[in-house]
Amino acid sequence: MSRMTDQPLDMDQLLRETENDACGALVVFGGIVRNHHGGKGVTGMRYSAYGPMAEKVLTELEQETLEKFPVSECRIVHRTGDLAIGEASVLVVVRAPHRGDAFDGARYAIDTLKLRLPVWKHDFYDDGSEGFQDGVPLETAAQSDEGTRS
Amino acid sequence: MSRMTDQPLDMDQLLRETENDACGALVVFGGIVRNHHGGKGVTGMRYSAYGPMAEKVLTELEQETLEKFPVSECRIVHRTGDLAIGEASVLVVVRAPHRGDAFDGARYAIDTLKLRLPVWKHDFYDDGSEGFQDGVPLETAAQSDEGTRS
Amino acid sequence: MLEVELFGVLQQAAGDRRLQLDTLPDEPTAAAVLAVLGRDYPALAPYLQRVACAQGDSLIRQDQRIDTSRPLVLLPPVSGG
Amino acid sequence: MLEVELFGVLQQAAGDRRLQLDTLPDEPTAAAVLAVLGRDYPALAPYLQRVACAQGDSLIRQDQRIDTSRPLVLLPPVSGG
Repeated sequence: MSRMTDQPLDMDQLLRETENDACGALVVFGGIVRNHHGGKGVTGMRYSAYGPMAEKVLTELEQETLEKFPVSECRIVHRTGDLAIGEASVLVVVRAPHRGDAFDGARYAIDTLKLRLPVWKHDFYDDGSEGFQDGVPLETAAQSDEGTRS
Repeated sequence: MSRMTDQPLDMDQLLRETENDACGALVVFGGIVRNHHGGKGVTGMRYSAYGPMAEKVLTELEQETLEKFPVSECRIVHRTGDLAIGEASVLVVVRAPHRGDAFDGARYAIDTLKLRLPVWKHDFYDDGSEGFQDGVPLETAAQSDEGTRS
Repeated sequence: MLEVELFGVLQQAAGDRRLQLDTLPDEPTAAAVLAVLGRDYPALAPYLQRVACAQGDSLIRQDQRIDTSRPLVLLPPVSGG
Repeated sequence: MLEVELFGVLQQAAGDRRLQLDTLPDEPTAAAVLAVLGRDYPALAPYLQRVACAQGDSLIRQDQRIDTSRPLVLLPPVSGG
């Protein structure tokens, strides 16, 4: 599975791809389209992405998670296109010998994804209105703590 | 699915049973039989349980997680019997409106399970030896902080 | 008479899942039963310090009187998950 | 001439996914392009303060000279996950 896809995310496939006999802990995070945002009812969402950079950001974030935490496997996939309530927009799968590390790695991966991945949510509300969610400005290398990211 | 079972754990079923349109975050923890313990190679494990109390402990722990954290769904299942490397011994599924809460709830559930659930691991090693893992003494109500647990 | 159920390493130590205690103090506490067990089953003695006691689906305190009509369940340190 | 690609709320504001800038300073920086854009497309102006710039698969700093043979990509605040 490529990391950015307009197809439904397949958790079973990610679990198979990350099988590792040395790992006693598995943590999966799923971002799910929910039926409310900012006090309004949501009927669906559209995710758009800047593809070439998004794929690279996820690849680098998997690698960075493997380097920063004692985890053995990290895979991240993100959906684009029109999603219904209850569908997964993102899946993070982390495996590690020990559970604390698996939790820490998965949390780091999703928290950092939200700062770096060039993806935009467009909400459709039950009152007929719609709009892009406001988000987090991307940091360029010159502004961030580390100079190697761009 | 009853919470203690000698059948393979079914993550898809747990995900279906916990579907909740108000929840934007899903966290799954899986405990997986790994191929090493204490520096020795492991070829398989046997989990035994004190059934009547184990079922009750999991039911109460799900409820307690729902009460202590702003999470909407919490389901825990634990396997017994002979497990092969790579099989899941425990699954925790937590859903919440927000991801930090889902992570916190899942971590609390598995950390607390390890203190309270009357289950014992028996390792089979690749040198032909075997034995019960040492564990954590169960606290009775009189010894613990809260008087309501037993 | 009291039936005692053993779990985990206690089964291994005793070579059995169940024991019967025929001679007990009147209205015994859990602690009193553990004392008798440690004396009659020396192989169990090293483990009894870290054992929890249960009847039915609930833990009981060691200073609690037990219901001798039901098994006393001995739970060594747990290692689930 | 420079092609500019827009994403997210910028598409909505401009009513298009791509723009062409015909008149640019020599060897422009990303910041210089944003200044031209803000002048020529007032609807975009409110968003340019919080925009990040990219070419290909990499972010670029605003004081960096851009390659005018490739599109300049404007990325508003992100909301993935």
